[in-house]
Amino acid sequence: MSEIILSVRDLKKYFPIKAGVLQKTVGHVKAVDGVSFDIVKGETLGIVGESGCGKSTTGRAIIRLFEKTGGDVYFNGKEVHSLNHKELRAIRPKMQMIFQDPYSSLNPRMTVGQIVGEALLDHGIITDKVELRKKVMKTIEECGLASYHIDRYPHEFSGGQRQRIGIARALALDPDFIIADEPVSALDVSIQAQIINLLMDLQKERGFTYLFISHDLSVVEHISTRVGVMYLGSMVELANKKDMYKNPLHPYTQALLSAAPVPDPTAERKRIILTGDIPSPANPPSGCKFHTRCPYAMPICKTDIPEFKDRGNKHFVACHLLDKNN
Amino acid sequence: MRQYITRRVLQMIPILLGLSIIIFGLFALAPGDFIDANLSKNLSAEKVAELKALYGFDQPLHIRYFRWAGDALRGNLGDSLQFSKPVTSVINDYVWNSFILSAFSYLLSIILAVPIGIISATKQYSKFDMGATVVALIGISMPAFFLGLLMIKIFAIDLHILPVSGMRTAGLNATGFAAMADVGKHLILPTLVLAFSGVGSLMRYTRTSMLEVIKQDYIRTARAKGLSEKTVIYRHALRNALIPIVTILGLMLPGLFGGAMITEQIFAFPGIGKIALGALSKRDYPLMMGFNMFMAVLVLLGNLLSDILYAAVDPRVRLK
Amino acid sequence: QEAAAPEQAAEKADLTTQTVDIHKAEDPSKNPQQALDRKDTIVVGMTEFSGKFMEQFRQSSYDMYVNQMIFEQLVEVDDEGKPVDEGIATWTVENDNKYIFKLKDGIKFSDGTDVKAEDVEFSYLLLADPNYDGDSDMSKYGFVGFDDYKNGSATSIEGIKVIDDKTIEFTLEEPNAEVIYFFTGGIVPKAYYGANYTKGDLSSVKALLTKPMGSGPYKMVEYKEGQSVTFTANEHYWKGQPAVKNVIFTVTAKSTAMQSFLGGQTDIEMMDVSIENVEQLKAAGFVDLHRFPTNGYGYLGMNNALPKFSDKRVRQALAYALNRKDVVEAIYGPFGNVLNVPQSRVAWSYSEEGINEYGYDMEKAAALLDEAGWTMGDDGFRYKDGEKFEIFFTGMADHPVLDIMLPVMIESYKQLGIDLKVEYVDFPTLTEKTNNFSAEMWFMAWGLTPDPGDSSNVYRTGGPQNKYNYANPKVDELFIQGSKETDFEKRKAIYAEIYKVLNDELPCIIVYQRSDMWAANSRLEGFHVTPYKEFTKDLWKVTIKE
Amino acid sequence: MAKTLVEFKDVHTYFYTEAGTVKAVNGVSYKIKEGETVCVVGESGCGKSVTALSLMRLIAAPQGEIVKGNISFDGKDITSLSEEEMMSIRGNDISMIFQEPMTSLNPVFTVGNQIMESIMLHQKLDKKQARDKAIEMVKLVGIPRAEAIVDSYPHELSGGMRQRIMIAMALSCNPKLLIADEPTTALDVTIQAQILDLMRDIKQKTQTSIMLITHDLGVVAEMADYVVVMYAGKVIEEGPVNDIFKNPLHPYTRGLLKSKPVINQETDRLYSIPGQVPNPIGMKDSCYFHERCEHCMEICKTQIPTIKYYDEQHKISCFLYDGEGK
Amino acid sequence: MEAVNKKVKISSNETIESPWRMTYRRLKKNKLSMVGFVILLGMFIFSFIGPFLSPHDMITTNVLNANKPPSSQFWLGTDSVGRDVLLRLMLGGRISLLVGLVSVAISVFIGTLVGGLSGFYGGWIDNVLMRIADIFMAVPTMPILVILAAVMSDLKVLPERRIFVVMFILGILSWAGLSRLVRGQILTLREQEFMQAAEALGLKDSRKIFKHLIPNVVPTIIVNATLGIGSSILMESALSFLGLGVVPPIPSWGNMIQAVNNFYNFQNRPWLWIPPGVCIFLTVMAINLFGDGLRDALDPKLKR
Ligand SMILES: Nc1ncnc2c1ncn2[C@@H]1O[C@H](COP(=O)(O)OP(=O)(O)OP(=O)(O)O)[C@@H](O)[C@H]1O
Ligand SMILES: Nc1ncnc2c1ncn2[C@@H]1O[C@H](COP(=O)(O)OP(=O)(O)OP(=O)(O)O)[C@@H](O)[C@H]1O
Ligand SMILES: [Mg+2]
Ligand SMILES: [Mg+2]
Ligand code: NI
Repeated sequence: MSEIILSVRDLKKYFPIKAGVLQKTVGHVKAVDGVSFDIVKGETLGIVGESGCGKSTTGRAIIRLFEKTGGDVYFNGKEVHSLNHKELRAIRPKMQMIFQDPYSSLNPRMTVGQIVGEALLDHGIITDKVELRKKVMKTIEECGLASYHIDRYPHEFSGGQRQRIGIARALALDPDFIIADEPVSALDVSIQAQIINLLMDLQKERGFTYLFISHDLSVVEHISTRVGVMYLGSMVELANKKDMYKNPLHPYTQALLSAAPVPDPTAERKRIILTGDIPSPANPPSGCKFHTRCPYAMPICKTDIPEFKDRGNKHFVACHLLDKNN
Repeated sequence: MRQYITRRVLQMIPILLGLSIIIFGLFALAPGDFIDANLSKNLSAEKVAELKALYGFDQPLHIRYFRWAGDALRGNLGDSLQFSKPVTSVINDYVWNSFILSAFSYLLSIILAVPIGIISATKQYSKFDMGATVVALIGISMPAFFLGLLMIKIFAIDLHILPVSGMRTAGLNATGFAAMADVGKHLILPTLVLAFSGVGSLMRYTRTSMLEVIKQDYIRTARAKGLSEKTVIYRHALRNALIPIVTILGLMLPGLFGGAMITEQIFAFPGIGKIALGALSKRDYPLMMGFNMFMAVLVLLGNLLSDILYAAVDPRVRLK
Repeated sequence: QEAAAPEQAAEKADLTTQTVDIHKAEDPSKNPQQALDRKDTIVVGMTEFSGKFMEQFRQSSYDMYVNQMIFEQLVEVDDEGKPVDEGIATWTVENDNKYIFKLKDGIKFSDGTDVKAEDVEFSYLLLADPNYDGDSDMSKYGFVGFDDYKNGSATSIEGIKVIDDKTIEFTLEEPNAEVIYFFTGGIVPKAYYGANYTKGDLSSVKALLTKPMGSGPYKMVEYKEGQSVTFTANEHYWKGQPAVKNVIFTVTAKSTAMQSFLGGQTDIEMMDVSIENVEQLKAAGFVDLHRFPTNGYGYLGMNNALPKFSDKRVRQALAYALNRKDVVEAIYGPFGNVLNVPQSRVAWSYSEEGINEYGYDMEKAAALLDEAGWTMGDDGFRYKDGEKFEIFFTGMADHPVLDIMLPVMIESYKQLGIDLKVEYVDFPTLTEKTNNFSAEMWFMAWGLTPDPGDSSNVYRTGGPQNKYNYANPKVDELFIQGSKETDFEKRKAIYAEIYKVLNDELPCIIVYQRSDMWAANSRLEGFHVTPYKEFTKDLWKVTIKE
Repeated sequence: MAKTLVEFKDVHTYFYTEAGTVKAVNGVSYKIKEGETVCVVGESGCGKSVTALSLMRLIAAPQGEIVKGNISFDGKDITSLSEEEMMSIRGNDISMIFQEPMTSLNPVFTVGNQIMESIMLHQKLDKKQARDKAIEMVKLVGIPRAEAIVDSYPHELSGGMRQRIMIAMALSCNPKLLIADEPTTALDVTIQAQILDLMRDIKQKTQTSIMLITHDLGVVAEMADYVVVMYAGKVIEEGPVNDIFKNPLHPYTRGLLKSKPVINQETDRLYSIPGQVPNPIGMKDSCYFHERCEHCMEICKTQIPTIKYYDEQHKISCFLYDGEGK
Repeated sequence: MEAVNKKVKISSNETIESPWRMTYRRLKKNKLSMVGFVILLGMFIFSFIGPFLSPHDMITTNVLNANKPPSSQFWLGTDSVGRDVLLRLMLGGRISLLVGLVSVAISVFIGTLVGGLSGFYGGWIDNVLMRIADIFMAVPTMPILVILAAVMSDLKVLPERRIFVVMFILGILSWAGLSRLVRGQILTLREQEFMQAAEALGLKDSRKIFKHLIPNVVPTIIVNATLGIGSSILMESALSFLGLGVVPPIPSWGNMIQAVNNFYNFQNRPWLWIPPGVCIFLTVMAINLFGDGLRDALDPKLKR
């Protein structure tokens, strides 16, 4: 069996909801509510799911930008949340994140060169100024920017260009593991292809491991080895890419796949339309969280939480429908 | 939040205690005492010793401190040596005059400084900005006594429209509204003098922080909504620029009660600033202690207030 | 307009022959309307009040003016500072140590009650209270039974005896020439102040500090802290109803006092004497100026115990090298005088007999230093035993005299070969430095009372205010003699002798006596002030001209 | 034939930076007709957003400036309107969904507040009504617990939620023209489908024109009536959606279409257009695409091609088709 | 593969510009800041070189020549003991300029540091540092200065050096306000996403504070410093009544402008106070112009 680089066990992250003048906590947003998965070295786990279902939060909790509410995150065998300041700093370069929002994640007062290069400098990986500049130029060019961009400030770039700065920042460190939070959604398809190719090439060359969060199902399909589907803070389906796309088992996954737009104006579309109220993560529905919108909901779905279990061939699904059948 | 406030208020107790020790120590270390400061040729050595014993200056420092602290805890700040009156009543006699003066001038400087700062920022390097900057800098580089005299010369002496000094017209037996108007007339010049130097700095801070904010994307969004420029600036931008302004306002709180020494002096205004200064130069320990502890409480409260306001102004600020 | 040169600005009045120089307003028609509008009120400008409105407790001179409006005393002094019986009593002395006071008739407190001997006793008992913390030092006169009262359980002082409602006797253990001035303290009503008073607890008395009551020409109506004191005529005043019903003492700012006076906001104010001020006031046309020598002098103190100052030739050299005349001229113009003895030139005890003037003379100064062994080095400074002549001068900042005198001193002393280094501290620090003799040279001023004996504290060996470390048995002896001699002529001779010695030995360099000046609006008639008699004394006689 | 709502005529928008003048929009002309959806696609950084901002007259002064050309909206020339007149157009006649949802929302106001603001301004509703309308809008864009969300601050929302808030804001005032700058990049496909439906609905109901800037060719295929392809500040190809997808002419457009991964179509490696966008500062007279073009000819290196009709509706700017079109 | 294998070319003659140089270059382009810089430079030359060109000297007094209006001999008139006002103005500049810069530099340094640490770390560190700031704010400065004066007097510190000690101490005492300003802004800055990105990079805290946060607060710091220099020049003179200002014969602008305190001088001898007033104003103005220029030079969004 291949080496597990990241192991997430029952991860939980709740945000308090504050109200009133005195900001009393009146409840919690259960942004991530018990997510578990493993990532094997060299693979790409794609994560898709409804917007707001906790994908970014999961990513941030993994690299400990948020303190977890519960559960464990093991990176190379070490529990990330119990590391001290120094140990944490030491593993940071090995574990990088590409942020979803390309603008607010760039310091407006730093040039591209500084943004991309400073971590190298700071971790003492490259200390020579000229060397550093070369490395930064190389990296930004790899990410589809031009070397003359190096002395510009973020606000001078278009959205897609900014995203590439963020990617370059993460890649510059040569990390083992990268959480890519919608890294290509702001890019045009050509650059998108370029970045995806780059990510995949690097993976091949250097054995990178990715946690790839995206809404674009086709991109996820292309890049991932396995794909997980999240719904309202939980993982509802996790399977091999092929299994997932050919044979989606969870009703939500099926709806998702059917909704993917096709770049053909004449194509026929048969979408599964989800009806019903969209539930709130502050007050998630009992039982199966999806039952409020599920076309196949049964009485049991309202009461019992379906088990997230292997339905053969490492295809994990949490759905009572499958329990019935088995 | 409530917890935070409670904790901060509780923290004030040891801080005030520590401060009282520091301040007491400072006053005790300051050379000379009340008797030296009121040097009189008539005092024989024995009489001096007797007086020092009466005031307790002959006691060791810690005894003196505990005596003071013990009384203070019971709400008794002692008697001012200079006025032979309870410290609390001396402070009470003067502090409200200062408060009225400061309150008006702060109000005036805020009313002036914030909009001027904003306009300066939105029209950076325009004539208005340049003009406002020059005026602000004049306010900063001009000593208060100079400005005071200038105002007196113009308005009181040459134009004869305002009184030279004091707080009330001597011999005017006015009551009610007329008395208030009289006080008001006396307040105009000192208020202007105080406000003038305050406007400068507040305006500069407002301008800078506005300059930062108006280039943000959300200001563009606000404009895209078709909001009037006024709404964009005064609602969307100002709110984001408030953090430094709130800090300054918090820092201003003690000044509200602390009096303005020089201005009070020039206008013979019966404020606490003059008294506090006199207390130091006369080494009136109980009064100094009382006044400075009062100020210390205000400093702490002012800063607490601005900390609380941060959270109200910017929801991203997390206080812990 | 330009500041006129001193010579043209004012003619120099000789204040040794005349106590007060009065300059009458030249054009009263210039009187500002604001002043003319006040028909029954006089407004006096003052600097500040501490609110200790009882002579027993007062510290500042501004409080004193208030007190003098309200309280009266047994003994008054004349223009020369000699005691006279213009107060509320007449007195006789028995055996040089028993003073018998008889209260005059018809003297009433402002509440209409008579002033009685027991009020006088009470007024003095307060000073002997064990917890009394005012300035007055009663112990030094040796009243019989004083100690038993102050530190013992006696309920009265044996030496202070009420004979009847009008008569009171004070007995001393031995004759004391100074005690007569002790009877110039204010008399307070016992019924009012003593109502809740028990010996040892002055709080009930102090609580009335801002609500004083006495027998003076005016009574207090209102005291506004930091702002004003308002008086109204005391209808029971024994010398007659005051002519002007209301008097207000109002606080003015030092820098703008002139302006409020010229604007007519105040009628009377003490003005700093300077060429500019006099000129401005004269030019205003409606101002009467009353100028007289200040009761006090400014001096340069030296710690005589320091090796460099222990030689009197050095001290003399320092005096010769300082052009006091020019300095005083520069500061006060014609309104100040170089002074050589520690007494006011108008005081009865003033004497210039055998006095060395120490006129500006650099050669003499240099010669004296040479004589004293301070020889000129190559660097332009003097040395003795390898030590450079360096003086640390301690002063207070923003002092009008120092602002002018110091630059001159620095320059002259440098010429003489002395490096004068100046440091500034605040007043209490300076007193503490002099108290523990850590100051080398400093500048201060002393106030004077009509009694020449109070200089003893300053110049006798170990005197409480002798910060010069000056010791001369002869001076000590003369001071003792002076305090016992009750004959004024003989006393004067004793002090003349003291002054001569001090002038020769120069424990400190006395620099100047300046002038005080009261400006009064010319619409006031009968304003009168002399060095020893405050304007308040005769304010009740003042009338307002139509 | 529908009336023309917006017409860009030879618009040039430049930014003056230290490094030189960035000709972000360099002679753009096209039309948007009433009730029509025009999709603008193109390489990231090619000036799509700046074109839109020029239309809104929101180019950041003083560095940015519309230097040439005019833009007519509803018969008025935008470039010569007074600031007051612009104010009544913005948010009311034209509303815009900005690309960066995080930085485009004011961090110190609740999102509800920000939505209500324009409702109150343009629809003259009172506070209560505006709030109800805001909640309705938030529900409409598919955010659960709308009542609570309107009281949250932007930083408390996920990327997709912020984006939907922006959409809600823009849609709340029934504009004549909706500019949507990559409105769905942060959204999952189900929500995206929902939003696209919403936009279509609005368009049908109120004859709103839509200027949709996007990278997602799937979205283009679904939404567009007409497509404008931009490259390096210029329009290089435009035409009805079917023409563009079925018969892309410009090598760049072809490359774009090739780059897009499609679900269930395995490819080893995504196609990406080789090379870099040229430095927009000091560009030479040439076809800006020539360095990356497979069909580059001599003329491409020395002359700037002009845009010409290829057939009735399809316009193209490429020397390859010189003589072919009419 | 194209993108990956593309050769990185750095032309050999490309110079690497440090941020400092860049700022400097931008500053140079900003006319106003250059005006400020030139004025400031002029002030320094005036104060430090000017006195050597004066025919007068600082020590010689001439009471007969006192308070003379400007003439060909005394260009700016004479003071109350007949010294040349112009010379005193030049010499006064030495003290005032140094004093202003020294105390402000110290307080800005400490204030920024404390504010940065406090705002960045938050939690108990913030609490402790801010409580210390509270204490520094609440402790009255005057008695400290009085004590200082006495101690220096006892130690016989050379009088002309004392003012620097005082300004040093004042700098140490007056950082608290700035630290609160800095912290206040950092409190919001640190919640922004780019700080999370910095955290994800595992940057050193010092880098996060000084490279990421502080640059975003620089404008406020500049304003604070500008205001501080003006007020400490004036403060120096206000201190004199505590015995802490300059001592004779050394002049300072703050001290000279005190002449105006006398109404007669104010009305009739403008040559005593207008020159120092103008000097203080010009200095503050210059520093402010320079500060504004610096602010703009550091602002990436405002370059044109
Ligand atoms: N404020 C500015 N200062 C300088 N250059 C700018 C500025 N804003 C945009 N640019 C430049 O203008 C060009 C066009 O930017 P624009 O934002 O329109 O791109 P875009 O087509 O929207 O790209 P994306 O799809 O990535 O958002 C880019 O090269 C960008 O670097
Ligand atoms: N700082 C915060 N405070 C309160 N709630 C938060 C905070 N950050 C995120 N949330 C909530 O947590 C939930 C999950 O957010 P998250 O950003 O992980 O979503 P996501 O899956 O990344 O969505 P998207 O695809 O739209 O980016 C949302 O309901 C959001 O409102
Ligand atoms: Mg997200
Ligand atoms: Mg864009
Ligand atoms: Ni005369």
